[in-house]
Amino acid sequence: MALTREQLAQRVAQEFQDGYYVNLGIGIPTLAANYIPSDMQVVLQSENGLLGMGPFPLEEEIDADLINAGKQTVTMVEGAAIFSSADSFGMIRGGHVDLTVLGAFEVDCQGNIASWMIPGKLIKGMGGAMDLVAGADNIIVTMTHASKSGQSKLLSECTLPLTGKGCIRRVLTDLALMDIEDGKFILRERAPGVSIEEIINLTGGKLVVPDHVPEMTF
Amino acid sequence: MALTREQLAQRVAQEFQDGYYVNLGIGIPTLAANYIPSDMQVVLQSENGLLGMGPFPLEEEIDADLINAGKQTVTMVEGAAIFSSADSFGMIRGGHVDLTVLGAFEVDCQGNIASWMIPGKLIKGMGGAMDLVAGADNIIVTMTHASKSGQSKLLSECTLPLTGKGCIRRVLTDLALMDIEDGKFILRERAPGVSIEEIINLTGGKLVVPDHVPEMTF
Amino acid sequence: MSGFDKVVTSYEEALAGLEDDMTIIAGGFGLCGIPENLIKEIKRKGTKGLTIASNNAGVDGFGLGLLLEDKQIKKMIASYVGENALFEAQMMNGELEVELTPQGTLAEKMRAGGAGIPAFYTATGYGTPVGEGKEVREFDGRHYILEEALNGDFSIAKAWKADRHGNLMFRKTARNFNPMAITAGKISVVEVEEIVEVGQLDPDEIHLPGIYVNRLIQGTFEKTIEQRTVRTA
Amino acid sequence: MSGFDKVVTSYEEALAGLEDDMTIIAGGFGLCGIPENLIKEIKRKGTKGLTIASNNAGVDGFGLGLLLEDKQIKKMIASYVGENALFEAQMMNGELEVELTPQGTLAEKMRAGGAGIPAFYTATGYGTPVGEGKEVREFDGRHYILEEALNGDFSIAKAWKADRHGNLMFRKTARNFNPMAITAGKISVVEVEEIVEVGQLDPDEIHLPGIYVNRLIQGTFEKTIEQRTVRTA
Repeated sequence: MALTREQLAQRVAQEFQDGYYVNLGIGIPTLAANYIPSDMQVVLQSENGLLGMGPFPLEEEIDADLINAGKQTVTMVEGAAIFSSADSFGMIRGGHVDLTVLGAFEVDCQGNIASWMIPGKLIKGMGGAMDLVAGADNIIVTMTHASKSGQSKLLSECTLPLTGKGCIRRVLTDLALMDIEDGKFILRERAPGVSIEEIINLTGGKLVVPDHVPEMTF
Repeated sequence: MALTREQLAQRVAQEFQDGYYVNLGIGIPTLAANYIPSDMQVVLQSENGLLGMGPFPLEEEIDADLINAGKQTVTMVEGAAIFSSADSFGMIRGGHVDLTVLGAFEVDCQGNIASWMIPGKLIKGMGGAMDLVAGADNIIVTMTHASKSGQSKLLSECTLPLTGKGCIRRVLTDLALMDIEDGKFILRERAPGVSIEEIINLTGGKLVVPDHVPEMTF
Repeated sequence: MSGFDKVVTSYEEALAGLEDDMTIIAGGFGLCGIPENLIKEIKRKGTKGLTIASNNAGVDGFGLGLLLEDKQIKKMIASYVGENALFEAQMMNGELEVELTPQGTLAEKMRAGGAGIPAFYTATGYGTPVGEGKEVREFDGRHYILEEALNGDFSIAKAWKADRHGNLMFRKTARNFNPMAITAGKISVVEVEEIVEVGQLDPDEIHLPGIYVNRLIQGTFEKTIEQRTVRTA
Repeated sequence: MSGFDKVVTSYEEALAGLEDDMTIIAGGFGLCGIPENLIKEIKRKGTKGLTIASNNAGVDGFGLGLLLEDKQIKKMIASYVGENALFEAQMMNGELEVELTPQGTLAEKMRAGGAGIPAFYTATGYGTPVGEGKEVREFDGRHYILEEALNGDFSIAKAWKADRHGNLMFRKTARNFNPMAITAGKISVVEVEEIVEVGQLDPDEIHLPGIYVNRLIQGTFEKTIEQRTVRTA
C-alpha cells in the first residue's frame, strides 16, 4: 500500500535527531512536526525569519505579526529567535540548518530537482525553495512516486525547469525511500506491502536494488 | 600663521550641517566634535559599531564595553544605536554617512590618499580607513600642509602606498582649504595671515589660485 | 535642532517626490509587515510605471494588489506572486513584467544595495532558469552565479516602534524584508505603530539605526491575515 | 532532551578538538568584547601554527598578545596590529605572517563565510596594495575588487548574555565582530557573562540565534581597558 500523507510525515520524522534545526516546506513536510519523537527536541526554522516555530495558535493567540513561510498564523516556542530575511537566508545558505524537507514535481538521478514551475500553467515563483536546496547539505524531498496517470516523477532527467542542480541525495515517496548516488537511485526502503517490481516499474531513472530492501516501519 | 590643532578642528566643524551623521577619525578630526555649533545637531558614527557617540565618560561612568574606534572609553548620547562591525561598514560602504573626516600622510591632485603605511617604518594596518574613503561621498582630509622639514604633503602623485584612489575632493591643512577637481588642487581659503605665495611654495601638486581667496574666519 | 527629526504628519508628505517610472523597494512578507498605508497613498497619488521589488505582490484588494487595479506597476521583482487573480491576468497578457528572484537572493540583493556591495556570488539558482545569462564561477569546486545589488529611488517599509530619529524596532515576523528594504532606497519612508521620544529605546535593542530612515510616519494598520490557521485547546 | 543545551563547564571542554595548524576566527575589537578566557585556554593548551582572523592582535600580555609569547600564531589576518612590541618583532623577523585586511572588508568576509556567500565585490582597497592580485571589475562606472569569504575550523567569541540554547545578546560596543565571527567557524565557542534559562530572552531582542553556537561557557572577565579616557564634570 502506498503511504498516506500521515505515514509520509511519520517517515520523515524518523530522520530527525535530537538537537536538529529543521526547515519543513509547505504540505507534507510541515506535518512531520506532529511526529517528533517525545524523547527528542527539534527546532523548526521558518525562512521568513523565525527559529523556534510552535504549533498553530489558539483562536485567542492569533497574531498577524507572527506567521510562517506559508503565511499561516503560528506561535513561538520557548527559546525562539526572530531575525530578518537576509539573516534567515544567510543561515540557510551558510549551511547552518541540519535538515531541510520539501516537496517537488520531479527529481532525477543526477540529484536535480524541479519544484516551482510548470511552463504555461503554474508560474507563482520559487519563493525560498532555490535557496533552501542550494544551502542545505541534508535534504529530503517528499512527493508521490508517480503522477495520477502513472507517470514517474523519478526521472533520468528532469523535464521541468530546475529548482536546483545536483543537490538532492534522498527522496521519500509514497512507495519508497531512495538515496541518490553516482547518477543512480538506490532503493533503501519500501512502503509496507509495496513490491520491488512496482517500484521498478514506476521509476524512470536508473534504479539500483540492493539485495535486501526492508519495509518501512512506523 | 599656520592653524593650531584647535583651529583645524574649528574649521572642520564649519562643514557640519544640522542633521549630519559624521564619522571623525582619530586625532584632529575627533577634536571637531568640541566645536559643533550650538544651534545644530550632529550625530557621530564610530565604526566599531556605534551611532550617537557622546563625550568621554566621567570617571564613574567608565565602561569597558563602550569604546570608540580609537579604543578610547566613551559614552552614548540619547538616541544612540549599537550594531555589529558588518552592519557598521555596510552603513559606511553604502554611503549613508554624510561626512567623513580623517587624517593623512599625503594627498595628491588626482584625489588619491595615503594614510596608513610607511614602508619599513610604520606597518600597523589600515583599520577602517580604506573602507571609509571608499564609502563616503563627502570626505575632508585634515593634515599639515608640509612635513617639518618643509616637504609638501600635497603632491602631484602620492609616494606612499595608497589608502584610496581618486576619492578625496577636499583637504584642510594648517595653511589652506582646497578642493580637488580635474587633477588640480583649487585653493578655496587660506589660514589667517598666511600668504598665497607660501601656500604655492609648499604645494607639490598642480594648484589653481582663484582671484579671490578669502581668509578663514573662526 | 530638528535635523534628525524624521517625523512627517501626512502620507502625502511621506511620499512627496515619488514620480512615474521610479523604482521602489518594499518591505513585508505576504501581508505581514507591509507598509499598507504607504501603498494606499501610492494608489491615491496614481503614480504609474513603477518597478517594485517586494517578496510578494499582495492579494486582490490589499497590499500591492491595490496598485494592480489601475495598472500602476510596470515591473515586479519578487520571489512568489500570483496569490491574486489580477496579477496573474496582467502577467499573462504581458501588461506586467515579472522578474522572479529567489527569496534569499532577493533579501541579499537588497542588503547589498544598502551596504555598498555591488554584486555577490551565490549557489542559489545555479543551473536553473534564474542562472541563465549570469556569470558562473567556481569556488572550492562548487558553482555559483553572480547576482547584482538592488537599489531604489524610494523604499517603503513598516516597523513597530520608532523614536523621532528613526531608530527602529520590528515586531516578530513582521521584521522580514523591512530592514534591508529600508537601507536600499535613496529616500526611505517608514510607517510605524508608535513613535516615542528620543532616548526611550535601548541602544542595544534597536534593530535598524535611524541613519537609514528619511521619513517616518505613524499609522494605523488593518494587518489583514492571509492564512488564519488555529488549533483547538 | 539535551540536544540544544550548548553549555559546557570547562574551558578544556570548550576548546576540545582544537589542533595545531587550524584556523580560528575571533571576535572582539581592540580589547573590547574579546574571548579573553578562551584565548588563555589556547595558551594553556599550547596549540601551535594557528592562523587567526581578528580585527586586532591584543596587547603585550593580554588578549591574542598572549599567544605570541610562545609563538603559537603562524599567521594573523587583521586590520590593525602592532599595539604590542612582540607582535612587531615577530612580524619584522618573519616569524609571523600578517595579512592586513581593511576593517569593513574583514567584517564582511566573516559574514560572507557564515552566510554561504563565497565572494563579493567591494570598492574598499581598489587601487591600493590590498587590491593587488585581486580581480577588478566595473559596476556602474566604478571600480571594485573581488574579496573572498573567510571561514575557520573554530570561532571564538564573547557575548553578554545567553540562554542555554545559545541565543545571544551582546552589550554595547562589545558586539563588534563577535556575531559574524561566530557564524564563520565550523565549531563556534562562545563565552558569556551570564547564562539564563531558555524562554527568558525576548525573541525580538536576540542578537544572534543559537543555531550558530556549538559550545557555550560562562566566564569571568577582566575587561582590560586599552585607552582609559575621561572628562571631568
